[in-house]
Amino acid sequence: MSELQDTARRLLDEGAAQVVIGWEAGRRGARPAFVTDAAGCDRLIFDARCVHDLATFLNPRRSQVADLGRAAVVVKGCDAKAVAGLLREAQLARDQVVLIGVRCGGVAAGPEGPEPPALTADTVAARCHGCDVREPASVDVLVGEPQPEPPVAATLDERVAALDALSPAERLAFWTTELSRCTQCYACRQACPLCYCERCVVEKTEPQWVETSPHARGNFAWHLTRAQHLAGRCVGCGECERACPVGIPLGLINRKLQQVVYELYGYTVSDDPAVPAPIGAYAVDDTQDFIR
Amino acid sequence: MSRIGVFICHCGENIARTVDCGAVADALRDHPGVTVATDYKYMCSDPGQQLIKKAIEDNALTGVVVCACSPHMHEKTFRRAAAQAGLNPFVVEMANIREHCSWIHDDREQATAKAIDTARTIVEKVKHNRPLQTIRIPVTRRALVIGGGIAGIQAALDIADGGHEVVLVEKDPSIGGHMSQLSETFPTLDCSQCILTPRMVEAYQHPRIKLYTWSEVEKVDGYIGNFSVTIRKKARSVDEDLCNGCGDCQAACPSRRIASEFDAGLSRRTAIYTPFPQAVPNIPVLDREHCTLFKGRRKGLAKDACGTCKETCLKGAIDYDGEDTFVTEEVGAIVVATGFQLYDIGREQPEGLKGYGEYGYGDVPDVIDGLQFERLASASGPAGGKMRRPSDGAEPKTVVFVKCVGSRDPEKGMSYCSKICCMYTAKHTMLYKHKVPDGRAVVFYMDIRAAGKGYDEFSRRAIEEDGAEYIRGRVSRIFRDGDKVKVWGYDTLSNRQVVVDADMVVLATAVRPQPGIAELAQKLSVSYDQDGFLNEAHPKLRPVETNTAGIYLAGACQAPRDIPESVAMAGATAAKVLGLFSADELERDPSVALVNERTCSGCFNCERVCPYGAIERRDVCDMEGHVCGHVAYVNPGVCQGCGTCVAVCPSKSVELAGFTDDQVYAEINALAGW
Amino acid sequence: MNGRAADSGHDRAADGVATQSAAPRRVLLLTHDGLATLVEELATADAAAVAPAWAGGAGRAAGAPGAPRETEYRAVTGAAELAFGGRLPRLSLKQFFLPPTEVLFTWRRTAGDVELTAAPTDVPARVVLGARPCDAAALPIVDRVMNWDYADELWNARRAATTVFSLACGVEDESCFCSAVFLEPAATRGSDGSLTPVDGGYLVETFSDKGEAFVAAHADRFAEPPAGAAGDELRAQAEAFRAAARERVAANLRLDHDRVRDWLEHHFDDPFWATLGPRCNGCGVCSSVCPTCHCFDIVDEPESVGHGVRRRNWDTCQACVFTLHASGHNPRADQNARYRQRVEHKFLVYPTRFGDVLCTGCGRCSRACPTGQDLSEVLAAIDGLSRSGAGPDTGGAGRSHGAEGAAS
Amino acid sequence: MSEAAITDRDRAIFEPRITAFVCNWCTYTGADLAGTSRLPMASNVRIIRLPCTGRIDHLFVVKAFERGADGVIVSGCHPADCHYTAGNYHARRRFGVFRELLSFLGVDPRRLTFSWVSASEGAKWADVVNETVARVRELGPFDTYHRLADASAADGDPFAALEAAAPGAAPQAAGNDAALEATVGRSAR
Repeated sequence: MSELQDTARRLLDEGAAQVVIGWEAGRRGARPAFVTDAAGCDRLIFDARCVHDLATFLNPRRSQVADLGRAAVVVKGCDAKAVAGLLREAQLARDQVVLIGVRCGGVAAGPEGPEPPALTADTVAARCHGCDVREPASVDVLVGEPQPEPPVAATLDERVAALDALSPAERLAFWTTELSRCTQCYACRQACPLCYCERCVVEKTEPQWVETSPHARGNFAWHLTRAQHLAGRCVGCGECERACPVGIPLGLINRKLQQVVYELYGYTVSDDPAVPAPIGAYAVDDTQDFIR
Repeated sequence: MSRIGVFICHCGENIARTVDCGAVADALRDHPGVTVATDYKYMCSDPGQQLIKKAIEDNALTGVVVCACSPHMHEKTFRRAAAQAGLNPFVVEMANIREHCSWIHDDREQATAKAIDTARTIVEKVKHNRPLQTIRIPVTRRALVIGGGIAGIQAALDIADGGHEVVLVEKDPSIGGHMSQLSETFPTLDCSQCILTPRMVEAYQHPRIKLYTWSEVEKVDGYIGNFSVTIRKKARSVDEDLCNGCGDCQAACPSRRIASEFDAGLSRRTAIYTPFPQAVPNIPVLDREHCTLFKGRRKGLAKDACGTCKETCLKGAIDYDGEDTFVTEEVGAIVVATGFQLYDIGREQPEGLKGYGEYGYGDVPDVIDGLQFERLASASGPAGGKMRRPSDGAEPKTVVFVKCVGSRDPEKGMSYCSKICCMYTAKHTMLYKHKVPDGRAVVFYMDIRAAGKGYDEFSRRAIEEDGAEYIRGRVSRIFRDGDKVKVWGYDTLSNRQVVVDADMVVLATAVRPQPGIAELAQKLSVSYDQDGFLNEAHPKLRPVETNTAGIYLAGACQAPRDIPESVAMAGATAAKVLGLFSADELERDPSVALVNERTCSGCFNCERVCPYGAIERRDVCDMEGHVCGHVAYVNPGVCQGCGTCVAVCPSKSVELAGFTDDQVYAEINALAGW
Repeated sequence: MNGRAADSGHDRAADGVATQSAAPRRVLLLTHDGLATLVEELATADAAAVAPAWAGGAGRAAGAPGAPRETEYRAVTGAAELAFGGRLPRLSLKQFFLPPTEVLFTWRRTAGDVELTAAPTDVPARVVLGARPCDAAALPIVDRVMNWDYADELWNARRAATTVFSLACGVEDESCFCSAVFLEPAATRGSDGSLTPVDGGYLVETFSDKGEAFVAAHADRFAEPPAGAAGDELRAQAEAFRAAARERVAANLRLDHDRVRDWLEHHFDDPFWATLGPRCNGCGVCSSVCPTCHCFDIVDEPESVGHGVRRRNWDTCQACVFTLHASGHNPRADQNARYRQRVEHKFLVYPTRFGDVLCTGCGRCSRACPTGQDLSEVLAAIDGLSRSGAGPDTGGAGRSHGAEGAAS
Repeated sequence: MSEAAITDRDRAIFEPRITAFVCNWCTYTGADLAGTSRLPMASNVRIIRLPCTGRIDHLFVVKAFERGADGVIVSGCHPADCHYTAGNYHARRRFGVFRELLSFLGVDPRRLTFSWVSASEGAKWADVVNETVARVRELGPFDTYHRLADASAADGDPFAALEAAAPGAAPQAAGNDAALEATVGRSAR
């Protein structure tokens, strides 16, 4: 902890950054913090409650964050993947940001609680299962002790498999029920580190491809589009699902697409910006057994 | 408010037989935004077109839908007609109710229903069609040709003769390329230099050809019609204007032990040199790598170690202090004719190739490659055209020729066929037998590929008249054995091992693209295949064009090519270039992509997928003028209108004119509740 | 003005004294069994019953690990679904009066003419059982907006058709602050009747004709409370429950509304706002879950050529596009301005016009915020700033970001 | 409400509606050839012409279903034949993913046909059309999707939903609890 705070303090003192984006303990639990002075660094924490993907705040369109000046951001492995995504897609230049990597032993499902919960198969976030970047590379500073493997959670894959086992009609019924609750508040989009568009496609009115009315038809169009746009980009941080006020299991859709791009194109989202995304690239011998 | 005219064609009976055209007209008349809907026997006929023109004028139509045959058949016709009536041709669309309806359905009711749907769909589309103007791009009517081999020379001459200036860039001291090294050419056995030299001189003296030898392309900016090319003129150390090519400097130069590139290492040259007597231009270059003076300077000697050539030169043309210089040329088209190199199969192998150490090439002096044999056989060659082997200058009595060395060998070499080896090996055996009538010419081959006019006859002649011994099989090992070169091979026809005690071995090594081709391709944003050959735009229909508009391919940079093919390609590229230069402006179909810079997020998915490199990055500046972001810009001169960028734009900030989201949405919407 | 009718005289006095529960017209007893039967018979009858029920959803419905399952208001068909005494429902009652999306009218174009069909306003009678007092209280607060310069038929029709019985609240957690916005855990504002847990069931009180009518229509399910000591005992239990809750919530937040309003009025450009915006995702979850946020968007959706539907959908001032002009100019340029808008609308703009606040202290926005923005914390900070009389140059300026820093 | 329930509707009167998105250079021309060769085929397909499969957005498919299509065809040039050299390769990747996504959300992939039909394959186009029509006829109308908007004519208002008793309306929200315990198991994170 003090290592993290000292690093933050040093970066601010040296002027390497004007704001450190990390986590603090709020009344209801951990939450993002924006520290602009050395004193404030004491507030910085990192524990199992620090679930937020802070890469979200690097979206160049978040001017209220940019106004704070050059940022140093604390990143877990999954956050580092999101940063790589922003670099890959020219939303950020590497020299614009200082990355403080934290060694991560997994986080809880949510930030709530006065104390970090002990990580068990029941409390650990599903996204931590099979995490391949527990120690973010390509950061400027790496802090914290090496962490143990997180406990094996109820894996998303099992739940995806359960849905795959249903008939299309059953899946349609399942998702109709889930998506009927959607109010198209777009909290999922706003919480996503890679949904950075200047103008989201749902906000394009000529023509209005995606109906903004939260009836099941509009909701299907929205969630199909959100997922398709994230295919091969989603880092699986799970923020969309956590942000959803009506509990739609978006993680299932994202996980499914992660499986698909891996099975079809052998691609897994990398924290190396040099690795190109699968959509926008192609191989002459790509699978096409679905094409007649 | 749209005022659309719908014109239903009977196409005689072709449509009317199965589609109730009257019913279609009635249905469309009630469709929102339709002002007139009429049917007629032959819309494409003159009266039919008159009918449409009159309707446009009488009703001030804002759009026209012709329900008839395929747009591929008559779209141009009707757009032209509409234009004559003062309507923008791009608000005219066709609904295909013949090929896609009347000709494939018998049920009149179903066919008519489908025809109505199709018409409605297109009407809805046309409501969103915008008038478009043909794109005109100014064209700089000058061409750049990269590479001064036979292909480059031919392309340059054809374009220059066509009346346009050509900039010809050659990396070597002289133009001529590989062809100048050859002794005779198949299938006619005429002297290579005799036919090439005049062309070289013609190019050199041509009033419209600007020649840069000892130069390379450094940078290429711009796009079709408007390229700006930076050329690096390597320091020649000899003033091209002062030098008269007397050759005194070469005679005087003390360092004389440098392997001659022109003679493929079989002879020696001086440090200041012209590669060969007929060099064009006949102006030497100073090889600073091997020059005593420059070696000294590199060592940091206080005083120059040599200076003989400068002292010798009466014209004072020698300049030791000249550096590389850069010139920029504005051109409208580029022909790439960088040619090939032979696969150097020696032990040292770059880029992870395995090579063929077992063939002793590079170790055994009497094991040579095809180009070296050309020099041996050439009258202007190191042996004056007499058949002498490199090691001891003795006349080889038995010569083994091995074909497909490195070709058609995915394991160790190239998977492709180098194409020219069958013919030149046959030629080699003939040249040899003509010089050494009592000698043996033994050829190891996999297949004999002699397609081409007079080619098979030629190779048969080598076997039947000149008595070359062809053995079908591979060679496993070649090694020195006393003053002999032992060749272990296998005859797969008689299924036995063959051992030949040869005096000399000639390897037909694979044809490969020039080194540095990848770098050049990147400068030109032209794609290349896994072997490094540059990609043509379409293997059948656009064989000499590339995906970058305005850049064309001639000769062996695209694939192994022999002389006639290279010359033919050169002529083809010239025809393309002259076509492009036939007007000051290039006209292009206006259905190109356009970026909405206000909503573009600058993720550049479009850039990643554009097959034509039409996407450029543009800075966005804040009010103080500081760059605060980047957006995509589509160069309308380069865009071909495929729309792939539109589909990958997450925020739908790219539109493709003629197929906008509005138009497609309207079409889909029109199908609701059919 | 059906809507207003439901607000049976509970408008808080302008003097800023917290609204107390009104005197009940009738006091009855509803046993657990009675409730179960009532729910079932309502389900079979035309009048549907909405009540807090265990939330559906495969997503992160369960909230924090180990936390009790979330609940939602929904039409219930059996007692098993009831989640009385469960957590605060995910969304407020708002959705039953201002649905996330609703049809305003459909249009169909016939040769030369356009035919409009307005959405029906004949809403069938319905009852809400066990509404949280903070949700019930939101209805009369929004009534004012919906009947201010224009009477919103759809809202009013749903209000008129609905009888609301609230359930005395035991207080959810530290984010509750109803007592700081003129309410209390057992507030009866906006309720036609109320339920308060007692041994064996609920003490039922009615406050309006609708409430009266409902208990009359289902008289068999309600019993007169026992006379004498037993009855007093029940009343005592109810009062004890209310008192305990009142005490629990009072600790969470105290506000001087006049001072807060004054500070907001004079600190539009205060640096304080720049300490809140950076954390905000601009997702508007706060508005979605808020019982009093009522902004909507109107869209036309084509169904085919010449045929379509005009709909009204929830909107939020937290979204960038909410104020984006066609020109590209956006008067609320960043999240600082947008978060300020939310606070000012609730605690300055609405109060100035209606002498009240646009907030019932349910705390949903604090609980639902993915980035831990905490309204009660922000209000406390503003209260502190107003107390310290901090001018625009202090109060969080250049200090550590986040309300805490600003408040310290 | 399951699709099976709906497809009980008498198939004899069900004529599938298929929307086809095809590229201009190969499939559209192939369809022209089918015409000039007078190859009879089902009349249930409506063609929308685009320059290249690379231009075809997943939203086209979604909108087609929204507007009443029972099936969709996406067809273009064979690999290496693309008029624009790579548009079909990019489309192949995007639709490779989107097909899986649709299927995961419950759209039966048999309602989608992807095909390469070259300008010389008029007969193949006829086959693609006839097979797709037959397959979709077998699956029945896609009313479950077409009705999604009415489904929440409920408008998120459970009362209305009770009346409409339409699929997906809020009252069924509890439904997924059961569905979930049964299928997806543990409560999600």
